[in-house]
Amino acid sequence: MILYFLSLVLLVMGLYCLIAKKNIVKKIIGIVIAEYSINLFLVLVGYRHEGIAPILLKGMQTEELVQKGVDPLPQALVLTSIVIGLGTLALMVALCLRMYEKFKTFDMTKINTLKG
Amino acid sequence: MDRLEQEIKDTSKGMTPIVKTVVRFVIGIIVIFGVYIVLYGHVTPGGGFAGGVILASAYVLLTLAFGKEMGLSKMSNTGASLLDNSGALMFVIIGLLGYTGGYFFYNFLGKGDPFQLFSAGSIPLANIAIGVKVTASVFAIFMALSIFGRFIYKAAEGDESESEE
Amino acid sequence: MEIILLFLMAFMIIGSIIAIETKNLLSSVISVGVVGFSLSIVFLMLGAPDIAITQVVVEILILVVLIRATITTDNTAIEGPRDSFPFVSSLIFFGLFLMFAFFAVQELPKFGEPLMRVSSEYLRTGTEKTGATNIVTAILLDFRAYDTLGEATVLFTSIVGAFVILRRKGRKGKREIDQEKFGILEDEDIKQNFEGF
Amino acid sequence: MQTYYPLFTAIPLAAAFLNLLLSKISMKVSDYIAFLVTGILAVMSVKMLFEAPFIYAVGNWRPPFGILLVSDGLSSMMLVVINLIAFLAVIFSMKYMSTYTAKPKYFSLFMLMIAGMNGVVITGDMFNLYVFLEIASIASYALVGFGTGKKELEASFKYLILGGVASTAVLFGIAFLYSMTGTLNMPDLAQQLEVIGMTRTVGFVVALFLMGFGLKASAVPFHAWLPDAHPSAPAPISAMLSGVLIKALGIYTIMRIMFNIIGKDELISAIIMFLGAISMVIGGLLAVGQKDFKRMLAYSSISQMGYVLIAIGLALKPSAEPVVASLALIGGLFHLVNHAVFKSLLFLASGAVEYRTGTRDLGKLGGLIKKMPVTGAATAVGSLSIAGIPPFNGFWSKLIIILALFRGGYWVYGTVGVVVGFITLIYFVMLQKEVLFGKLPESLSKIKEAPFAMVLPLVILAVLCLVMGIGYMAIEGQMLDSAASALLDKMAYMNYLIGG
Repeated sequence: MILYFLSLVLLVMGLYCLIAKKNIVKKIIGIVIAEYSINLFLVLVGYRHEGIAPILLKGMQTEELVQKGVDPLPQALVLTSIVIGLGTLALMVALCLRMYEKFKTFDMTKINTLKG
Repeated sequence: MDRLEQEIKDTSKGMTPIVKTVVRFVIGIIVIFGVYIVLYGHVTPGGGFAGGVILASAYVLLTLAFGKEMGLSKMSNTGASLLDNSGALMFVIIGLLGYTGGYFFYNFLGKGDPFQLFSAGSIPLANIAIGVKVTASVFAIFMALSIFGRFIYKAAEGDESESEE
Repeated sequence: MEIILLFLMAFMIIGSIIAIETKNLLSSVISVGVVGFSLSIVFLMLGAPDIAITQVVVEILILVVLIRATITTDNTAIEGPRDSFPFVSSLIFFGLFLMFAFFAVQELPKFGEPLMRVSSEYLRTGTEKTGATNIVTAILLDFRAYDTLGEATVLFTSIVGAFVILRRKGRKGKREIDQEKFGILEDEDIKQNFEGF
Repeated sequence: MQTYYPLFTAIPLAAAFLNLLLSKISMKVSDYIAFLVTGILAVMSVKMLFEAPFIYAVGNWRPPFGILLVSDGLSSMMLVVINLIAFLAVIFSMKYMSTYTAKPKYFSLFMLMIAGMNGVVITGDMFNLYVFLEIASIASYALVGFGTGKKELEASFKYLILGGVASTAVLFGIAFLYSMTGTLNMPDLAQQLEVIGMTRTVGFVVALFLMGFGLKASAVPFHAWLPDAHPSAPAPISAMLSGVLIKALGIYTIMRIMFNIIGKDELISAIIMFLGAISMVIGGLLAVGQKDFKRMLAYSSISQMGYVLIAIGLALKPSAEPVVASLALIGGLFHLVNHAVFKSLLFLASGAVEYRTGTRDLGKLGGLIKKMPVTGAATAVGSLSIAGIPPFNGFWSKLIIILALFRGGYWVYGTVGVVVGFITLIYFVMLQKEVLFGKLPESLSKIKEAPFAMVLPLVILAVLCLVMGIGYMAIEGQMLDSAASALLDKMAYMNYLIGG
């Protein structure tokens, strides 16, 4: 339980960084941390005590894998989610660089021209 | 090899000769490892995505060590985007080929024996498609970002900065 | 096992606190790297070698990109007093969130004992049905290949998006637009308007 | 049609990839690809209206193991809305986007966005929904920043930040659900949650989903990004974002999850109704003072989505009479369709005006009805519809929602609905006065009617406004009824697991 909770703490820290920090790069870091937390949570959810990786090795019976293997589905989800995170990050960094070129600063409070 | 030797001695571009020499030896191993990860994704840990990123990071390493001209000489931005598009298209086509079995994304090839390279039907094909796609797109995005990053300071006019695919 | 995991997670939390609070952007980015690499160790311990590999290589890439982004630009810290209202309100909001989360987490299945209603079937018949011995790949590229198509598309989308954002000129110059709108080529204007069909 | 259900995402995806490949050869080809593909999708989606509900197992994997696609009344309705508006927006873009560079990339992103929305609407799998939600969102972030001006970039960044929060919240919700039930399949989830009941964890998940999808739908406490993002995008994209995207990613997902998976609940109903009410009021009040054509429309979107949310909330109330619930739901769905039509009409009209005059500042416009009669007339029809003037469609949907609220005993919310209706009327009269009538500024004396490719979608949408208003019973009764009954019948949805 405490492990689940700690990953939620990590999420909250990421979101805090995302919302409260003024620096654009810090905001990106916030999103990256939030993504770590969700990936961590998913993998934790799929773990089993004394579990083995969900890969059938040579000479291993399927029954052994069923008995001991950790949940493979969250792992597939996490792989997808890592890629999505990478995509978001690429777009964010591109936006961030472009904004730096236009505004000559990373400070969100100075960039603020729109009223919201 | 002559050109590579020259590149290594040329201190105006990229990092120090030590880094360049090490990179020269390591790069082949990284590429082979990446290809292995892509091809054997259905048997061992790894797969198209991880392998693709490894392959792309070989290019990234080359670019960091030798300067962007070296990286671009191996794969131009246009080539990268072509590969990117065709990798993605290939994956959709694999999905559509499933209609030969009656369903979208039906595994239309024979299963084969487990633990072999040519087994698991369309999975290795899909791995290759994704590997190509990821390599190209990660390389393209790295090039675009790093070239653009430099141009913020230089603000010089150059055709690379066009970052049009 | 759980002790080591707890230790690593505490390490990650400390790393992210440093990443969030430090003034220097470069140290901040490197602290994120620390968190990411610890994460991949955690993945390895939790029986997820596939993700561990991916996490390591993606982490390297994220670091390279982020360092590139920050190192070529102005690296000075953004000073100025912290606005107290958003700070306090976000603390309250996140405090409440964590409180609810704490209760919500209690009712989940215990750590180490997942339900695996659907997934045990993957483990049992995955190799037989798809021919792949790596069950994660079997799920990724066969059972849920449609998701993976989406995943590849997300990457594609963000690459195209990044190129779009980074392109040198967003709109055409005023002269080009005027030419098109008010027509130096007055006669062809009508022709052009119907051309799209 | 059943066999080809996945093509709703496969075609636009393949077209998006192919488009960039072929545009290396010729720039012109991307226009035709986009036109053709969205045209085909529009025809396919209309055909879907006449299909009975069915399920499709991707890769022929039995439902809880593979990904399930579900077609029922609601998803057919959403498909029609998405693909028709997208088709018209593409026609509009052909001419409009010539003022921007990189047109092939624009069309690629456009088609990726359509693919994402179609994917969200047709799927029956939680994680698949998340993936396609991300495709649509990421494409829309890039499209908002398409002009790469200062304002566009800033709006896009804000949108991305809040969108990132939304995605994280949604994915955490999905992870919690998976941990609780061990499945991702939506009908299966519905069955499992029926057994578990409303525990604290389910409540937490609902909170996460309301936050995540509420951000996408831009309900009021989460609305900060919309008034920046929607006006900054190119006009056809504004039309897509306001007209379709917030509905497909926000409202549709809320409806699907709350009705078909979580089930009716008093508290959720109260929360959604409250969110709807404050969205209505705050969006309406903020719209009144706006000086920017598109910004006013964006605030009005928040306000109009409030109507839909409040109707959904009422229908979610377990103790509401079935008649009231279905009346509210039909009203809400009707308003959703109507809003898609008239808001995209208005945004496209604002694009046509901007294309000719070069400004969106209401102070600098005026008297355009003489110079641009067709655009002007279409704008007038659109604003009369949204303000709820009788023969047009907006009147009927608002009337149904308000009637349902009064019949359900919600006098306060009903009155709020009427008052906000008047506020809407006020600011759209103001808009008409500033743009269409009044004195024509000197600087605009030389402008002429917008090009044909821009006028045609406007005319089609304006005609739709009128037709849907007059022929509500004939045209839409069937579509809305089946959509509403798909939502209200949770049992039927759960039975999709076994192929019913």
